[in-house]
Amino acid sequence: MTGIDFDTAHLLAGSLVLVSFLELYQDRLYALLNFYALHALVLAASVAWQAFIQDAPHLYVTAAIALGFKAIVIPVALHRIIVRLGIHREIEKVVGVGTAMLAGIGLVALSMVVMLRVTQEADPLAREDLAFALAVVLLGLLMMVTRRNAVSQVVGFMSLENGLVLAATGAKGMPLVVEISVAFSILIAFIVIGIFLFRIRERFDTVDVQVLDLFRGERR
Amino acid sequence: MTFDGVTFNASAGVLLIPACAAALLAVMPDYRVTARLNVLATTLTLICALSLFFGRPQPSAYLLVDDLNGTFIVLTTFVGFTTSIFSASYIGHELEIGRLTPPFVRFYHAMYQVLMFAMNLALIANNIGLMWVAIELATLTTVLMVGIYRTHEALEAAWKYFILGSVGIALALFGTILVYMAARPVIGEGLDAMEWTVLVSRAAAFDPALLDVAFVFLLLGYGTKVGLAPLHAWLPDAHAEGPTPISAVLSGLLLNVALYALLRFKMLLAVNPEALAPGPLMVTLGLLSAVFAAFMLYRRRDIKRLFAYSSIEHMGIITFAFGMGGPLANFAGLLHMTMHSLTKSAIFFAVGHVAQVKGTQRIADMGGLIETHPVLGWGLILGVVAIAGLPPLGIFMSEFLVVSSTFARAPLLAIILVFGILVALAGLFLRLNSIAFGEPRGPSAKAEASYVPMFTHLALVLAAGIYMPPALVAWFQNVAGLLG
Amino acid sequence: MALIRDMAVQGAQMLLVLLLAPLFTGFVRKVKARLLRRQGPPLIQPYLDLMRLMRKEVVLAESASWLFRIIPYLVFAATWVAAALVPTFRTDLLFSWSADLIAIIALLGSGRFFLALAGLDVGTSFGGIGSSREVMIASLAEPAMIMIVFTLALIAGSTQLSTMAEFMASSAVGLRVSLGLALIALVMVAIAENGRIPVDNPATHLELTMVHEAMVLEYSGRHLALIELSSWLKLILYVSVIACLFAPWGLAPVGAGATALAVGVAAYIVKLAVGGFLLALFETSIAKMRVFRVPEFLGAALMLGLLATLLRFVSGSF
Amino acid sequence: MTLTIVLAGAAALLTLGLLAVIIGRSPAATRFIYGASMLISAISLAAALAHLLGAAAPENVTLPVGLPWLGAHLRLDALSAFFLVVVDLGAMSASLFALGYGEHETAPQRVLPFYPTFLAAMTLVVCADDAYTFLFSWEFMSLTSWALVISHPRLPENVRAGYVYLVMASFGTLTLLLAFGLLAGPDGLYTFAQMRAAHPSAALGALALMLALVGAGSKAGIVPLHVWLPLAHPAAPSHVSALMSGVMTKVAVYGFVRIAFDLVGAPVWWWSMVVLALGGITAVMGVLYALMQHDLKRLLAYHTVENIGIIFIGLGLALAFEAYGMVFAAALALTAALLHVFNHSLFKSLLFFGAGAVLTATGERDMEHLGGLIHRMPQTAFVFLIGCAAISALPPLNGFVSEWLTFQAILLSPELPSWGLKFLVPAVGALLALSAALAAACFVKAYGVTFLGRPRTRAAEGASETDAFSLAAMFFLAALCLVAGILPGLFIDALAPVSSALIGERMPVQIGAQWLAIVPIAASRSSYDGLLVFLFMVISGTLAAFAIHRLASDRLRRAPAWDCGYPDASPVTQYTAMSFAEPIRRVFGTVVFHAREHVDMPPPGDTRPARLTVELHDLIWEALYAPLVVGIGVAADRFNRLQFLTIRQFLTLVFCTLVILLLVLAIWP
Repeated sequence: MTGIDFDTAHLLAGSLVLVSFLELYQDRLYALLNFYALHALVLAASVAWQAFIQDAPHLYVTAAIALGFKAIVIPVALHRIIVRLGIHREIEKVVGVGTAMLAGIGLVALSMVVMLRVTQEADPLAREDLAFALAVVLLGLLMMVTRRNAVSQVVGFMSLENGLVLAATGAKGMPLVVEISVAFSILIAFIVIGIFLFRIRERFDTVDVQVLDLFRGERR
Repeated sequence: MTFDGVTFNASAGVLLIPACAAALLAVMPDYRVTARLNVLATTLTLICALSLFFGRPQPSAYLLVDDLNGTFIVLTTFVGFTTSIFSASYIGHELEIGRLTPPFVRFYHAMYQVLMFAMNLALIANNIGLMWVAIELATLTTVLMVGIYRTHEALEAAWKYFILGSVGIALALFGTILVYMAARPVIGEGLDAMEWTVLVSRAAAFDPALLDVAFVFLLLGYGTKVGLAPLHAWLPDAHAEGPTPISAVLSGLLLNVALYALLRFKMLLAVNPEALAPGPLMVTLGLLSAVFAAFMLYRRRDIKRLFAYSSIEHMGIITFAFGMGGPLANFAGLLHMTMHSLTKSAIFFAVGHVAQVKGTQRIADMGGLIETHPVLGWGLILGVVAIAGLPPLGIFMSEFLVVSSTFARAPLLAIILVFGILVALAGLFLRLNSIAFGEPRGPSAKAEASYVPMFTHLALVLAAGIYMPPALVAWFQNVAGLLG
Repeated sequence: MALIRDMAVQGAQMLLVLLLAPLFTGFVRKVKARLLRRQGPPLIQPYLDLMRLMRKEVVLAESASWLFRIIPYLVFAATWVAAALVPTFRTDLLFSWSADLIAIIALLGSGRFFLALAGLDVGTSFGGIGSSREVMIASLAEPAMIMIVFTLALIAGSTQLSTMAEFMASSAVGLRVSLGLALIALVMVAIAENGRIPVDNPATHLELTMVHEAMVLEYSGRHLALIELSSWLKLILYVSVIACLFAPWGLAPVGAGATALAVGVAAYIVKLAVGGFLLALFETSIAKMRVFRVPEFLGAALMLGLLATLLRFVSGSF
Repeated sequence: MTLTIVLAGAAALLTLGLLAVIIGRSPAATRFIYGASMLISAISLAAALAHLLGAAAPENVTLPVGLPWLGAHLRLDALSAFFLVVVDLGAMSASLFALGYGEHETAPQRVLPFYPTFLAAMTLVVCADDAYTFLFSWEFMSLTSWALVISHPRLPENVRAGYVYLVMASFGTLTLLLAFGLLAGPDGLYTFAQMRAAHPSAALGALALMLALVGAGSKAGIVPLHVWLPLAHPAAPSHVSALMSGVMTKVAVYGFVRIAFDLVGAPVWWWSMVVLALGGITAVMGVLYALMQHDLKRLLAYHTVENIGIIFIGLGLALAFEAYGMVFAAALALTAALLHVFNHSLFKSLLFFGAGAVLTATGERDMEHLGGLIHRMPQTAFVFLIGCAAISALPPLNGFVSEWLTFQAILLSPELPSWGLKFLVPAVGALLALSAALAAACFVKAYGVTFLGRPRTRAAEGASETDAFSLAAMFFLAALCLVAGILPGLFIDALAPVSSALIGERMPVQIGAQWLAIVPIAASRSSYDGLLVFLFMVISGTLAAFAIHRLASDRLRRAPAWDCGYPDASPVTQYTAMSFAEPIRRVFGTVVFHAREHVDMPPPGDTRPARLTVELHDLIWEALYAPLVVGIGVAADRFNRLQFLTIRQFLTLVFCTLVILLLVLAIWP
């Protein structure tokens, strides 16, 4: 594991966390989608680089799926959904940007402490990847928690899945089964979300989760 | 029929039959035929599962049948079989009153078989990744089934179930990856670093700190699927809004499958002496859910949501039992899992009939069930008596073992648990009074569905409460030893 | 030979008590009249009353049941058996071991129980007033009596009345605070149980005050005679209990000859006279209490009894 | 051998219950079920009596059911044989009574299946020899009696009574479960033999005893935990309330005696103080509550609480004496308590049967609507009178014997060295005496207002005598009360094996001592001969009657009762249950029940009637249970808000849990 390989992998994983932060910052839907595409792009690059370092050909497949699906197809589809739903101008943040950022930093610090302290023996690259992956997962969760709009929640969830893909690739030699399953989940997630969004749209002519909440069971 | 030939088919059969049945059902138009086919498929799966009892196949790279999942496979297929009989008449009635259109019924039956496939796969998967995929598939099918009625609440419940389920599953995947990370330096890369048989044999050498972190993620991930307290939000609404057979399968089986996954990982950690995570974590979450759900029973207005919270409470008690550990408590936990799934599905069968007979699920609009429908009324009472943990039925034995073995070691915990059980019993019977007794309220149509599944379950639980077959006891005790 | 003599003594005791009861009441009425500077009815007036009542016809209320007609015999039997077991002139009577002091109190209790039922049987409000007040008084008097019995039993080491009397007669008893308390409590309970002045006026039929009379308002003729006789018997029983416990001098021992028995009877009659005089004196010197002051009166008796028992429990010397 | 008969009987009863589910609706079912249960309990009674009187060695049986690796251990020793006699005697008489009473049952199919199972459950509780079988049959007994209490679910108060009963019963069972958990230890030595061998430490034994006192006490009806009893017992059909009051509370006493005297080992002196104090308070509070009632069956149920208090006083004394090694006194106190168990099961069942007969004859339970029943139901009135006399502890009958023995035990207690007991025992003695006197008052009221006087309503007027079976059951029990009162020596000697088994010592042999008199400790101290007292009363009574018959005139005339000259005194002028208890309420009620009376007197000239309203508070319910219910309600409301959160808030919950756990992992060493 020469220095350069480690540094690049380190750089890519770090930039993935940085993009997650940027996503957290956005409050416009369009900008959010663009940053999500960037997020998927960086992920694809990182996976590809991992494939190159570990010379594990199957990782290239994952990188391709990540690039093709997540970076291109899903943002475009979501883009079209937003246009049809006509919600592109809405601003919907629950928590102020400042607090979200502070929370994000806290989470990253927490994941660093937890992961690095725990994985002493494992090789440095895997440790780094896991730490960054946990950070991305926590940031994804934070994004889901601080958003009202169903689409942004889904984007938060997908960036969380990206963190998982990063973790999976970081674990050297994890059999192909994992890659398929991760991809498998993206596919299902996307289809289901699509169906949901349309049906939700049909039913309540808005996709704001808060309106949805009014119809919780037993409320009336 | 050579043994090895048959047995290999049996474990494969348990998977193949539901898979191809699902495919077949997706295309069959007529409701009459699909309902019968559904029952036929579950019967065949049950037969395969029973044949597993007699000859266990060698664990392969992807499939494994041992003491722990042997019994749960049979339980899952049996409850699946009885629920399919119940759902045949239930869905038929839903079709008549127009709550479901034929295409949706076709979708329902297909999804039902996919769910069976997913659960069976999760139970006998030898590879932790494969198990994760199976549970993820089971969650997605139930999400679609919950949303099948397309009412506002159903969609909201499905959407909530999807979001929380996916977050839970994501955490579980992260936990699985961490377990793989811990296994890799000891076992090396590739498939066998994710196989239960190999993992359990070599777990003593894993890094305990990493295993603890992994268990935290696994507990939160699969704990969401089990419905433990802070992560339970999806369960009541999913039960209340989905069709009743699905609530029965959800409460009876899916919670067990998720808890089974947790047990597998707890067995893993039990082998590693330094790993301490499972005990205190599971005890706190278990107690929290038992007491929290007990209090939630009082203000419930919807009958299915009431029994959903009762499921959360029982899952809390079971997790508490496994958290305490020791042969007695583990045996009690395993027994409680089996008894709870049988009783809760029987209760949901009864609730299904009640909802159809009274035309509503609001407890305020029903009353005097004993007078209008004596058999159904007494069936529901017997179910509630069983779920409250009163004697002749099986759950009393498990609660007896858990409370008495815990009180000697940790008196305060036992007192909190007893408080939870008592508050839950009071809440359950308070609601039962307004449903079963008093002046008959609300419409009372004639219930034409069969009561056979309900009473078979209650008869089994009654039998287990009095006499347990030695083979079953031996398995449970053996597994209780393994669980540490 | 000794058995026949004991049987004779027991029979004599029962007859003596029966005969002296009306005389004692006549004597008390005579002394009270004298103290009020009145002539008063002759001493044998109660005997005359009994004769008169025996001859008169019985007027039964329409709503009276068979129980109403049986109760006079039950009350008389209970009281007579109780009176027969209290040693008057000789201790250790033949059947004294068959019932101790607690049993005697319980016999009186059953007498009161049936009398209260008789009050309720006719279904008029007078019977109700009498029974409910009698029962309230009894609910405080009986525990006080039991406490007194505890004190005496703890001092004498037995609840048998004759053993207690012998112990009291012996020098071993000494002056004890608990005995004093027990005596005062016993006097208060005796007054309450027999319906004497401060608790209930035996001579009046005024609705607001009568307790014992209200219960027997409906009785007439031979039934009333029996009821009156049993209440007189009860009075003499209480006086002889106080006498045999707190003034045991002159009680003839077990195998005593005729002279000792005669001395015993004489002593008993003197004690009765003194007791009757003190009772009359006390009754003329005090006015009747309002009915709802009686619980405090009896509460005091109960507390005294409890204090005496407590002192006995705490240490042997009290 | 006898244990196999008893278990066969229990099995037969269970199958009878199942059979009743099928044939419940057919008319002949009632006669068949009750007849069969009577027969089975008679056989089982004979077996138990043979075992008790023969002082046979304990018999053990292990059945393969119950805990898989343990099996169900069942054992018949002296103690369980005695309580089995009480159970089967009560069951036999209740079934005999039900043969007649059952005919009036509107919904037999809801009572018949549970009645035999209830009897079987009680038999099993008494024979159980390991914690699981004991608690299994204990809670099964509560479950079947709960089903009987709600056999008429249309009435909301029955459903509420059933609910309160089941929750309290489960509380009791869980407390007992904790007690057994303590005795069994972490590795689960659940059989009683193992528990006896374990010899728990003093502190452990104390905690186990207190838990057993709370658990068994709540089922028996010890005061703070008695609230369910006066609700549940009246709601059940009369023969079942007789069983619940007369027999089930005794099974609860058996539970306590088994744990306190057998399993926990050598008692410590201060344990008895708790039992004595609770017993005394229960005795007085029970009878005071009973005095305030005007519903006949509630009055009898509250009165059960008083008698349970007396039994626990006896048990407390026995514990105190055993703690100081005064074995003879302990044997006396225990025998007194057990004799009172037997006596109470007799006369309480008799009284409940009487109340049942009145209920079927008039359809009324409220005493204010009864009266004058002695004319219309003479035999029931006679036998109810014997019951009232027995329960008020009047000499020739059995109530007096057990109370007299308890007093003798109290008189032995000055030798107890501990100061606490020196002050507590006299106070408890005073409470016992007070409760005995108040019991007499209570039953004068019950009998007088119900049977005597003039009928207050048309229903009371229209009453007619009850059927032969009920009368047979009542007369059988009344005869037993008289025999137990007259020949107590027989019954005390029958109890000897029980006290020698539990305490190692027995009361002196009664029969030969002094011509049928009973001698608690020594002839010199005190003795009581029921037979002689009874004979004396009979002789003096007949003597008086003979003299009167000979000397006095026998003329008799009927005339209207004297009511101050008012022409037609309507029945309303009679004393009612509330007015009869007014003096005692004025004495005790203001303190114990915050009793207040509000008189609304119309102004002169206004013709409307004056109204007197009496306001009674059940302080125990208001101080202990109402706040608990409100507390749970508030907690439920607060928790309920968690149901209506948005998805985002639920996600925050999951998120916070994850973060907290990660923090714990980060900080944890």
